[in-house]
Amino acid sequence: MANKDIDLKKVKELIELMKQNGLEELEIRQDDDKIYLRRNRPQPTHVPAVTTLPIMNQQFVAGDKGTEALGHPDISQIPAHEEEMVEVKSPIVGTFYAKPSPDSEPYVEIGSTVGPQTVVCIIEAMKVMNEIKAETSGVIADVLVSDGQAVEYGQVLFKVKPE
Amino acid sequence: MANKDIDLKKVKELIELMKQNGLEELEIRQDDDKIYLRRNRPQPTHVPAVTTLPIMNQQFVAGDKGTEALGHPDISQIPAHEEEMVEVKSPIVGTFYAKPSPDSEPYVEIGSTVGPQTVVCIIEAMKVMNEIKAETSGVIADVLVSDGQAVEYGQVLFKVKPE
Amino acid sequence: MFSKILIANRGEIALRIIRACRELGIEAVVVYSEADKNAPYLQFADEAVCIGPADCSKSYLNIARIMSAAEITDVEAIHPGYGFLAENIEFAEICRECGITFIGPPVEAMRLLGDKVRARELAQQARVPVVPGSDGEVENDLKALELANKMGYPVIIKAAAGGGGRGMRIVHNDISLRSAFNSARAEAEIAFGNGSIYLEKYIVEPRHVEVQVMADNEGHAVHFYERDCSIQRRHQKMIEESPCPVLDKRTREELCEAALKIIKEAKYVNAATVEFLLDKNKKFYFIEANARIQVEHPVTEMVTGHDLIKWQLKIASGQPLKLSQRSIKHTGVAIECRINAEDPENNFAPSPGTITRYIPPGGPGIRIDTHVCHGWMVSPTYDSMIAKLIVHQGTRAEAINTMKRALQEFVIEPIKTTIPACLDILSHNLFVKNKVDTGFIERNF
Amino acid sequence: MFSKILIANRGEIALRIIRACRELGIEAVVVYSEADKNAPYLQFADEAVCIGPADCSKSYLNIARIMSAAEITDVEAIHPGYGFLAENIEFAEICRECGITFIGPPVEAMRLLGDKVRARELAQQARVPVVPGSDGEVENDLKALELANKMGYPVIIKAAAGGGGRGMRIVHNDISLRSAFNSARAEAEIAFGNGSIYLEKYIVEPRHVEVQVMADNEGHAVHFYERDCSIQRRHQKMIEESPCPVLDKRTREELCEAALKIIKEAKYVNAATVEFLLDKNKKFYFIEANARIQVEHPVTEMVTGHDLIKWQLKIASGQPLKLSQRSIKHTGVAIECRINAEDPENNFAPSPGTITRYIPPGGPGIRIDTHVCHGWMVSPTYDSMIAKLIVHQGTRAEAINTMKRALQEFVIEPIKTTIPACLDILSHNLFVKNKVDTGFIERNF
Repeated sequence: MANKDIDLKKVKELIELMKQNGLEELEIRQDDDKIYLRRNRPQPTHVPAVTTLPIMNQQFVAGDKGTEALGHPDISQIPAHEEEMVEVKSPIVGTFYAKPSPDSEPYVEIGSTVGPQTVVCIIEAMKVMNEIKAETSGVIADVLVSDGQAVEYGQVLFKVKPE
Repeated sequence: MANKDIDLKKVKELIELMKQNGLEELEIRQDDDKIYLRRNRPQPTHVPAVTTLPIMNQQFVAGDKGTEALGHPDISQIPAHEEEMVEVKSPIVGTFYAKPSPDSEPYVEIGSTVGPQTVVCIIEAMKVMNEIKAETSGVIADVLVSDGQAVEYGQVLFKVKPE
Repeated sequence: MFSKILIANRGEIALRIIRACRELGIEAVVVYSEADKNAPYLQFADEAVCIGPADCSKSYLNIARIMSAAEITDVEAIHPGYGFLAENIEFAEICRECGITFIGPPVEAMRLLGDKVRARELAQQARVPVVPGSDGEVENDLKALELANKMGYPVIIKAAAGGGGRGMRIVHNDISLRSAFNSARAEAEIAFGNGSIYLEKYIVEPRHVEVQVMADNEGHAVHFYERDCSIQRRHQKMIEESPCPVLDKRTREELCEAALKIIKEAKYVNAATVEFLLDKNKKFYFIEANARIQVEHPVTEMVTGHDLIKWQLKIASGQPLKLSQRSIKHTGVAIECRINAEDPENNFAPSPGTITRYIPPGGPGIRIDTHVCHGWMVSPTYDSMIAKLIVHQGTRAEAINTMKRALQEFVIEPIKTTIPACLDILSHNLFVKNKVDTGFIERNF
Repeated sequence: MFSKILIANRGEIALRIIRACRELGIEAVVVYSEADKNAPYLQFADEAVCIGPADCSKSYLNIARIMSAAEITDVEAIHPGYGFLAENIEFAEICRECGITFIGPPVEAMRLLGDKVRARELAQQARVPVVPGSDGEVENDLKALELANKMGYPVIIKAAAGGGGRGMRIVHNDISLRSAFNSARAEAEIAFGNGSIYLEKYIVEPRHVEVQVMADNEGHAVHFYERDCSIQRRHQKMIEESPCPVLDKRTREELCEAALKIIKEAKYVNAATVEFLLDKNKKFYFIEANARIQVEHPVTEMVTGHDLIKWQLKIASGQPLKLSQRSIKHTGVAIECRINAEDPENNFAPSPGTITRYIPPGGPGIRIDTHVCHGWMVSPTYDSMIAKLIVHQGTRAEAINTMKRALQEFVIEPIKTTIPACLDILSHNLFVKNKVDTGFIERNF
């Protein structure tokens, strides 16, 4: 059993690891193969007292997630509960158009197959029509905005199921 | 399994480690190979910008420990790191006197044996001399205040090592 | 000026007094109970002394413990704040016996104003109108009729031994007076074994208006104008403002002058508030005088620019009130909302707990007096008031707008507070139009 | 009045403008970058639009994105705050082309005051004193001598192509002027390949005094008195106050009148600040005019009781400035401390990070303008200013005492802030005695 004795040096290393990573809890079980990490405490989300934010679905998190906000939008970011989806976000503020002209067919619909260069919509900003490309390959799984809708920077336009 | 008995030296080392690193919990199970560490959130203690609190050694904890403050003082409360000591606290605000009169011997000194009814000191409040009893049995291990010193409610006067 | 005083109170008023001390260079000792031991405001005092457990009778209301704390810290004076021992005559007497200045009125004036009957007599001596009444038992219905006609209807019939509304009648004419008098007497005899009945003029939908006064040891007294505290729920003030928005200049002068007369008649020293009812014809009636600083004093500070707590300290230390009445101006409008840890959705039940999200409003025109912050545990042991939000603006309409935006900004979570209730009141048509009286909350919410 | 505007800024000034909008009943749209997406102040706006990533050039400085946001939210006007696009002529022009009101001056006035040489000429046309100088190259040492004697010593010799102090000499008499002129020319020739030299009067230990002005579309302009901003570290203002404590009534009137002359000469509309140097003999010299609202505007709001942001909105919407100069009074003394996330112990290095303990000061005389709160992450991307603490009291001594106690109460942890530095300044003998100039920080800290 000597080899199973807990090693103080290892504990110290783990503490360093926690400090460096702002962990609040760390559990390691060798036999169960369990690793349990715990970072910041759960933070209450803010329900605005009075105002509504019609354009955006904004959520205030009081915690120290600000750092995360500093990163550029990552089109390949995958939410935990929708592991397979890639989001196509608006790279600018403007008005979303699904079709090249009022009488045309939409660029894409649910089920359309897209490649990185496929134009998926137009965002009009300052009277300029900007063609937005999918920048990923797959099948359109969801369209989250409607024709003529105002969109903000980083707003998710489509969800794409990768090939 | 005798060789698996907990080694006090190791425990002390672990306690030191916890103190140095601000750990709040630390669990080690050898058979399960479990290591459980818990740091408290970085809670800076408030160093007053200007004021000094000469009477009390007060520490502000920003967290939600307020509830704890509601409890009545428990004379038998045992701090984790001094398992064997019982604290004798001042039940009133006033001036501490170790002796019945300036020329007398102190009621108790380090090493004195006390019983629940043993008078350990006098606290003067509103010109009234209040005899304070040990309310526990044991040997005086520490005297934390000096003759003539002002004491507040709940301030620890003596530490008693129970019989 | 004092070099060191003790503050025998807790929470926002303790902090308010600490602030005044710091700015005047006075050392402040604050006492606290074990329930308040983690309070951040204790850090701002020069010394803090634990005097007992959470239970008020063993801490903030315990005279012996407070005097002991004063003794060991060697202070020259004690400020009692409001509530707790602020109007306790025994406490003021013990302070005097111990040679410690009680920052408040002399014991004699306290005794006089603390007794409602004597205070009423005092007002009458000073020729200040009081609510007309029988000043004692009315023997029979004929005497009652005579008196009612003298005072004018409506009148209220009360049982001398009464309470809880029993034996009480509001009557509007001679016919109902006779029957009401006799039935009230019968009811009182059954209920209390005492049929004594007295009569008072019934003030219809009155406003509660009070005058802030200050007097020094040399008999010089000034007023700092009035506050309107008509927004009350079960006799608890919720929103106060200054000036009273329905007073014309002349009535204001008469009212403030009346308050000064009472204060001078009582040989009062230090801060006091003289309370009146104001009827619909702008006639005012003295009801009582409060021999202390009041919760709502900041609204007066905002409109006059005077720091009332500093004046209390200066006067108590023997300084004269170097202020002429003419030099005291009031500018603009101030409104105060009391933020209580109470649930307006649940009949204002107390809502104690730990505050885990706290964002106070800021910007122009805002003052906040509070002892709470993120992480503060609102204890069920003490008063539910956790903050006072005060705004000052040029006009009443602007003050209402500023207060609304400030209340909307104010985040105190997860406990329930009176913030939404205050917002409802401020948005109410009758409040905005200034058509309120002490029954406003009861009738409209 | 506008019904809906867009705020093209972030942080405390965005919140300040939101507050004014709420109180005036204007819908406020605020734009934000991804770095600010969790900012609580966004909740107080009626709408919030993400316009880009943290990088300013892709968000707060990106005209196209801001105009797109204005377009999709259909606003009538844009308030640029201070910094970012507030003095960007191209932005103001694009607003005009798009038919959106730029809440600020007309493009022409902006262009005029934005050019230091033209602004100096303008002041001279308006007969406002400017720092005397050669107004161009001085040919040789003889001409320099002549000019120096005309202006009076000391004078400063500067290289036209210079920078970083090279080719710069301060001289006090004729003898040193000649040698300094020639050595400076030689140095400039070597350093910059250009030996052009010009001369300016050297203002010894000047105070920085600025006048707040406001003008409407009909040419009516008023001032709101002056601010003294002499407490600067490396040309960054740290503490501002109003009134300037060394000005007598007559000089104040002349100074404020001078500021109005410049503003009228420039056909300026909306809020501006006219900056002067004040020498030891209380002579003032125009240096520049800022065509926007300034960080330190609250000190003026406190002493005058006017809401400058509301005036900006009213004027931009076409309302006349219904204010006579006589009606604008200043009362008491206001001081502002800028609280920056900087470490005074470490040469004021930026100190970004998440605030885990935040307790703002409160009570009488305190105003706080801040967008931060418990849990706020101070981003290294933006300006380090996280709060403005403003006090207002009857006298300068009282204002200093109130500011000190407020700074002592202010808890912002664990990041480093300029709070201790401000306390040191406020406690400094020379500051208290009012013997400061723009070199005060450099010499004493």
